[in-house]
Amino acid sequence: MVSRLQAFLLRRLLWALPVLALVSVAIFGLIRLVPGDPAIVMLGADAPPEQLAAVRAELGLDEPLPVQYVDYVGDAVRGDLGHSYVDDRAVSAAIASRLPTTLFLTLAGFLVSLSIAIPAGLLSATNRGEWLDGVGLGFGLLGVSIPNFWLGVVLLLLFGVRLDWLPVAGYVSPLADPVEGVRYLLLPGITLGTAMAAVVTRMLRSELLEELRREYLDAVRMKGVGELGVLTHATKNAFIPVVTVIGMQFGYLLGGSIVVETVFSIPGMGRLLIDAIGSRDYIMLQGVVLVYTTFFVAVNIVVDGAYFYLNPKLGGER
Amino acid sequence: MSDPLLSVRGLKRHYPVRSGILKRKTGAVRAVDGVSFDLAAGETLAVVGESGCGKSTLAETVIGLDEPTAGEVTFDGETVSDGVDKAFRRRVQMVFQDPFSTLNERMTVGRIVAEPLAIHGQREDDRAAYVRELLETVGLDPADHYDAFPHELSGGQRQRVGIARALALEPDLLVLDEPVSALDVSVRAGILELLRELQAERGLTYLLISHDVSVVRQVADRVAVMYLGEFVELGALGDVLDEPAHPYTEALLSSVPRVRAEPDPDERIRLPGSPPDPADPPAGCRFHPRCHLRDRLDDDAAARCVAEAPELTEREDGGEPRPDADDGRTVACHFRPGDGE
Amino acid sequence: MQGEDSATDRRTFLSAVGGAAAAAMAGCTGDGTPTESASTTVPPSSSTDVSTPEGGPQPGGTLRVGFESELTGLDPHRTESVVSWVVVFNVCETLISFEDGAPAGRLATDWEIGDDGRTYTFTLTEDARFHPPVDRGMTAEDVVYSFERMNQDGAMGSDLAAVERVEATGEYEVTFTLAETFAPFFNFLGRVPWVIVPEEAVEEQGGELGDFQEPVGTGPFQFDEYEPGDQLTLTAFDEYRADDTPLLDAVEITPIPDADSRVAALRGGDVDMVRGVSGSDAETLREDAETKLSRQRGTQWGQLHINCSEPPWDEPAVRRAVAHAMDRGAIVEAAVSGYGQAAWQPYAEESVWHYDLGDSRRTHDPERARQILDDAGNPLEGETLTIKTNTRYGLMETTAELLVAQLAQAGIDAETETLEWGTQLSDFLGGNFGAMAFSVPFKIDPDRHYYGFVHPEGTQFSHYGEDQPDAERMYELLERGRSETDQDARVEIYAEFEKLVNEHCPWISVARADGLAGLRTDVYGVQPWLLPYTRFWTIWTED
Amino acid sequence: MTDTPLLQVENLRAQFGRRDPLVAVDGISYDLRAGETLGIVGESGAGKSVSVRSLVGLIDDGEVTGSVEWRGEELVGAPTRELRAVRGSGIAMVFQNAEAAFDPIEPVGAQIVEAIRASRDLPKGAARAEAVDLLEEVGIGDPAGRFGDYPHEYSGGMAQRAGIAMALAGEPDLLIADEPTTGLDVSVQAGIVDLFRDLVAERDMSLLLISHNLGVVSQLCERIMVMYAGRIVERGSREQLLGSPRHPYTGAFLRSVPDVDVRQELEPIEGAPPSLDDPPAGCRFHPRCPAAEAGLCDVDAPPTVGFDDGDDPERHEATCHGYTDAHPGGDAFDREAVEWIEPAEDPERGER
Repeated sequence: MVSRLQAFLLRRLLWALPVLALVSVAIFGLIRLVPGDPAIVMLGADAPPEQLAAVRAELGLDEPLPVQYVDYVGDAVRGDLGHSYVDDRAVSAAIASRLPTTLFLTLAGFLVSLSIAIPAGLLSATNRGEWLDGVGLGFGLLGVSIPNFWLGVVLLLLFGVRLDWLPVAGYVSPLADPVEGVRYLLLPGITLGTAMAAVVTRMLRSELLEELRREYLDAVRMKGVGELGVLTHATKNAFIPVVTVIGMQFGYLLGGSIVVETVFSIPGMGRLLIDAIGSRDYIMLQGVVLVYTTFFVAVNIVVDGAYFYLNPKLGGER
Repeated sequence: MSDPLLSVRGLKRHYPVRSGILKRKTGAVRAVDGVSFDLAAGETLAVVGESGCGKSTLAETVIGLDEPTAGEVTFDGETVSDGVDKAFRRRVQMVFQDPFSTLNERMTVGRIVAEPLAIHGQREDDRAAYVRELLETVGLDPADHYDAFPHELSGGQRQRVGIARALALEPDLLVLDEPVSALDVSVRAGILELLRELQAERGLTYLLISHDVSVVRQVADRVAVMYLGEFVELGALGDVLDEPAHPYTEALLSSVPRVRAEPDPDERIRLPGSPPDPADPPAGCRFHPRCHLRDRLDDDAAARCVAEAPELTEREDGGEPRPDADDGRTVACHFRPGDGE
Repeated sequence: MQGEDSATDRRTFLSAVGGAAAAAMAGCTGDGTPTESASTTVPPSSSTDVSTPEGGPQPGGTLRVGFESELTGLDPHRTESVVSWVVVFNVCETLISFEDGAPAGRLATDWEIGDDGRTYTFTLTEDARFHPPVDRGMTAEDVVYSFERMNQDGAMGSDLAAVERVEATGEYEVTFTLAETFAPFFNFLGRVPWVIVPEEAVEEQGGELGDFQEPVGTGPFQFDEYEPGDQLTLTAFDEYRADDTPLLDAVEITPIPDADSRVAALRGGDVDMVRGVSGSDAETLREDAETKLSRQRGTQWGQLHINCSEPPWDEPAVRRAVAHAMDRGAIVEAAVSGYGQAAWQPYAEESVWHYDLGDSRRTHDPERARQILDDAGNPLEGETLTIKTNTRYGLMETTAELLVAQLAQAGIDAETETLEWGTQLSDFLGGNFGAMAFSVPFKIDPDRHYYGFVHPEGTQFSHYGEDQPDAERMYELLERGRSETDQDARVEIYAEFEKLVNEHCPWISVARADGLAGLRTDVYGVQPWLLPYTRFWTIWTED
Repeated sequence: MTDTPLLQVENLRAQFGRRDPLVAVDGISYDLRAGETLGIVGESGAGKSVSVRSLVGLIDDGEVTGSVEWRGEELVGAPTRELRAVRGSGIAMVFQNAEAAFDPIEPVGAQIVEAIRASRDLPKGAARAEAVDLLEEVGIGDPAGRFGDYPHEYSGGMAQRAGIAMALAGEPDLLIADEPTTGLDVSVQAGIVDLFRDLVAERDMSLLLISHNLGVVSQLCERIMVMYAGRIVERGSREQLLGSPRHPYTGAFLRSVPDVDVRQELEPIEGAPPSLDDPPAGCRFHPRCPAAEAGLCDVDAPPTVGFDDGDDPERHEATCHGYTDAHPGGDAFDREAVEWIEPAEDPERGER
C-alpha cells in the first residue's frame, strides 16, 4: 500500500516526464533553429569543407530532425548525452565532473541565505515596527535589488583585493580540503545567497507576522507556555509556505550560480554552459541545459513533497 | 390544486472522490441523494439540517448553479435541470448567507441593486427611481444609502441590500440560503420580519435553507428535515416542529437550547457520534447508527433499520393534511409512521 | 593618450612590438591619431624587463596564470582556440619558429628549399627528446607521423593541400614534396598546430584525432595534469635541450573568463599573470604598485568586410568614400582604450610585409568622401548602408557603431544590424551581407589573409568579381604570391597588392588591437612573441 | 463555595490605538467566586471577548487598565512570568473556533501533552497517559487512537471537546469559555453544553462563559451579565435576568430572539450596535431605546440601579435612567422595585 505522500510523489514524477519531454524538444529545437550551420560556427570561417562534413556527420546534422531527436533522446535516456566535438569529451563525463561543484556552490548559497534569512526574518517579525525590523526590511529591499554580478565584484574587490582575506578566483572542493573549500566558497556563497536571503527574510517575516496573529498562539499562551515556546509554534507554521519559496529560490540559485561561477572563476556547470555557448558546443549545450532542467524539475518535486509532508492537511506522514 | 411552481423529483448531486496515484474516481460524496418535493406558489418551504447534510448543495442544484447528477427540476412547468434559461435566471433569485462577501466592495448600493437590471436590460428609463423604491421596500433610506458603499453599512443593512438586489427583477421564487445566520441576534428579527412582509405583499415563494430551527419556525409554511443527503421528514411546519415524527427531527429539536426553560439535560435526546461520511453512508437507514429509537426496538426490528432504507412515506396517523398541498406529511422511518406512539 | 612619464612607465609598463620585422622603432604614422604617438616600444630581442633586478634571471618557482577563457581540448592537431594553443606552444614544438620577425629554427636546425620551391628539406636537431613517459629522442619519423596525423582526411585544408609527400630522408632529415609551388608553406610551418608528437603516446590515448588530450611533445614544459575547467599544470621538462630553459618549475593555468575577476585575481595576488586584459583595465594595472602591464602590438586585425558584388557596395566609389569617412583613431580610442593602432593594412610598420602607402592612405576626410560620391554621381542617394555586427566582440561592435556616426558626418546614411555571432558568421560565409565589421587574428603569412578574401579559387569572401577594377591583376598577384619562393620578390608582390587594395577598397582596414597581459611586479622575462602565444619558458619570478 | 472571590475585576478597561482610541471594554467590574458559573451575554462588538482576554494578558496590541485580582494577586500589568504561572493551572480558556485554537501542524495529543507539562512537572509518558484520560473525559471515543490525529482530522464538535481537554490539562480553577459553541451544529452544541455542565460539577471549577446565544448561557450559568457597547448594562441571577429583565436592552434582546417553539411577533431592535470608536454619549443604548428620554439618556451616563427581587439572594442591577425620577418612565419601568440607586460617574463627560 502506497502512502499518500508516496502516491503524491509518484504522481509528480509522472507529471515530470511530459515536462522533461517538452523541455528536451524545446532545447533540441531551439539549438537547431539558431541560424547558422553549427559546424561552420564551431570550426570557424576558414575550416576546410572536409572537416565541416566530418563534424556534421558527427553531430548527426545530415539526418532529418526527427531522426536526430529520437537518437538524442534514446541516448540521453541511457545516460549518453553525446560527445563534445570541441574538447573531445563525453558530455555526461564533463557534466559529472562539474555538477558537484555547482551543487556545493548552490548549497553554500543556500546555507548562507538561510543562516541570514531565518534570524533576520524572526527578529524582523518579532520586533515589528522597531529599528531591527527596519534593518531587516532594508536588507530585504537591498538584497533583491542588488545584482549578483555587482555584489560579487564588490565582495571580490573588498575581501579579495583590498583586504586580501579570501581567495578571488578558483575553487577547492570542500571534500578535498574542508578549510580551503569553505574559504573559496565563502564569497561566492554570500554573493549567491544574498538575494535569496532577502526574499526568504521578507517571506518569513510576513508569514510569521500573519502567524503571530493566529488564535492558537493564544491557546498556547493559555497553557502557560513561555513566549519562546509560542514563537517556536509560530515559526514552524510560518515555515511551511516559506518552504515553497525556498524551493523556488533554489531554482533561482541554480540560475544565479551561472553568473557567480563566472565572476569567481568556479569550474561548475554554469561555466560549462557559458563556455559551451561561447564555443558553439551544441552537444555540450543541450546536455547541460537538459541537466539543469532535470535538476530544476527534481528540486520542484522535492519541494512539493516537503510541503506535502510538512502540511498535515495534505495528508503528510506522521 | 394548481401545478406547483417548483417541482423537484429524485434530485441527486454526487461529487466524485478521487484517490490513488492517477487520481481516479473511486467513489462519490452523495451530497444530495434522491430528493423530491413540490413548492407551491406563495408558500415557504424550509429545508433544515445540520452542516454537511447537503442543504446548500440542494439549493445550488435547484437553481442551476450546480448540475444535478440525476433527477429533474421543473419550474413553472418547464424542465430546468438540463440547463437554465434567462427567464429562469430572472424569475429565481438567491439571497446569500454572508452579506459581507457577496456585495462588491467597490460598488455603491445603488449600483449593486441595479446590476441585475443592467444584466437583463430592464427598466432602462427609470432604473434609479426603481432602485430607490426597492431600497425603501427593504427598509433602507435611499437618501442615506443609495450612494453608500457596503462597508459603510451594518450587517443587517447589507443583508437588506442583498434582498433588494434579489428583488430587483421581480422574481417569483427566492432561495434564502441561511439569510440571517451571519447577523447579530438583535438584527435577525428585523430581517425575518422583512421576509415575512415581502412574502405577504408580493406573493413570493421561498425556499429557505437553514440550520436554525428557530428561524424556520418564524418563516416557513412547510419543513423538510434533511440528513445525509436525504429528506427524512417533510410536512407542515406545526406538524413537524411540534410533533416530530422522525427520531432525527426529535433529536434536533430537543438540542436547541431554550432560553427560559430550566435546563434539564436528561430530557434531551443525545445524538451519539458525528454525522457519517457522505461518501460512505451507512447501509439501511442512514440515521440508524445514531438513532435513539433503536434501544427500544427488539433485535429483529433493529436489524431492519440496518438492512433496509426507509422510504419517505405518508404518515398514517399524521397531522393535519394541508388542503393546498397534495404531499401531506411524510416521514422516512420504518417505525414512526405506524407505531402509533 | 599614453603620455606617461617614463619613470612610472619603466616600472609598470612592459611593452613589446610583436611585428615581423626587428626594427626597433617608434610607430610614426603621421596622421595624428593619438594611438600612434607612444614611444614605448622595446625591441623584442632585447631585454623586455627594463627594471630587471640585479643578478639576472632566477630559476625556480611556479607561475600562476589566469586565462581569458576555458581551454577547448588539448589535442594539438585538433584544438581550435588560442588559449589551448598557448598550452600546446609550450609543450610541443614546430619545425621552425620566428625570432625577431624572421624565420628561425626550432626543431629544425637548417633547411633547404629546392626544385622551384617544391621540395623542402629540413635538418632536425638531434637533441630533442620527448617528455616522459615516451622519453626518447625525436627523429624524422616522428615528423612524418605528425604531419600525416594532422592532415588526415584533409583536416588542415588548403594549408597542407599542396604537400604531396612527407618523407624521412634520414634519421634527422625530413623532406616535404609539394605538388606545386606554394610559397606560404614555409611560414606556415611555424603555425602552432603543426607540432611534432610521438606516435606511441597518441596511440596510448586512443589514436584518433581528438584523443590526444594529454599532449606529449619536445617542448620546455611537460603536461602534468588537467582538471577540465579548473586548473592545468605544466611542469618544467628537465631534459629540455637548451640550458636554463625553462626557468620556472611549473605553470598553473586557471581559466578566469570574467575580465573583472581576472584583473581582481591578479591584483589580489591569486595569480601572477593574466592574459586578455581589456584596454579599460590597463590603466588600473599600471597604477597599482603590485602589478604591471605587458603589451603586444597588433595581435588582432579589425576590418570592414565588404561584399563587392552586393549593391551599392559593388560601386568602388562607395567603398572609397566609406574608407575616407572612417575615423580609425576614434575607433581605436573607443574600442580598446587606445591600446591599438589605426591600420590601413594588417601588417605593422615593423613587418616585412608592411607596405608604406604614404599619403595615398585613405585617411579620415569626410569632405573627400563627399567629393568621391559627387564625382560618381551620388550612388548613395536615398540609400541606407547596413553594417552588420555583433555584441560578442567589442572591437567589431564599436567599429560598426562609430562608423555609422562617422558616415553620417560625411552625409552618408547608415545603420548597424546587430546579429548573434553565429548568425553573423553564417552571413559572412554565405555572402549574405553588404558590409560587416569583422576582425581576425593576425596571420603569419599574407597569403592567409588575402587569398581567401579575393581569389576566385579560394573562398572569395570579398566577392571581388572580375568586373571589379584590377581584379585580374589582383588574382594574378595572389597566385604569384604562392608560386614565388623568393622572399624579397614576395614582399614586392604583396606590396603591389596592398596598393591595389588601398585604391579599390575590396575591404577597409580599420585597426590593429594590442594583446595585453597583466603581471605581478615580481614577474620578469615576458617576451611577447609574434603571435599572441605566451612563451612561459622565458619567464621568471623574483622570489 | 467560599466568600473570597477567586477573581475580582475592578473598572477594567481595554483600549486599542493611541489616537482616537477604540475602547472595547469601558470600565467593567465584577467578581467571581469559586465554583460559580457566570455568563456574559452580548452581541458582536459588545466587548465580551476582549473583556475576558484582558484578564489574562492576551491583549498584546492594546492597553489594559484597571485591576484584575486573581486570588488576591494583581494580573493587570503583571510580568509575563507571573501570568504564565496563572495561565493553564489557574485560569484556562476554551476558544470559539476550536480548530483554530490548535496548532495545525501538531497532533492534538501532543498539544495536550504540552499543556500538561507546561503546568506540571510530569514525565512524558505520564503526561501522555493523562492526555488520553482527558480526551476520554471530554467524550472523545477511542482517545488513544485519536491522540495522534491532527486538528483538521477532528470534526468541529470533537475539536471543541479536545480544546476543552487542553484547557483542563492544567487543572484550572476557572475555565473561561469564549463562545465555545458558536459555529457548531445544535446537536453538537447541546453536547458541549452538557460537557461543560458536567465538568463544572465534577471538577468544582468556576466557569466564565461568553456567548451571544442566550439559550446556551441560560443552560449553563447561574449568574448572567449583559454587555452592550463595552459596558455591563445589567446583571443578576439567571432567573432575575430572564424572568424580569430591567434594562430596556435586555428586554429587547430577549424579545428579538426567535423562539424555536412558538411563532411569534418578531420585535427587532431598531438600528445596529454602535461602533466603539465613536460611541453615543450618555446611555450607549439610547439611540435604539424606545424609552429613551431626550436631554437625559443622550447626555448623562445612566446610574446603576439595584432591584429587590424577593428572596433571590443575587444582586440584580441595571444601569439605566429609567428608574430615576428624572425619567418620565411609564410602563416600561417598574420603579416600585428599585432598591437603591448608585449615582453614575460619567466617564464620557470626563473625557470629552
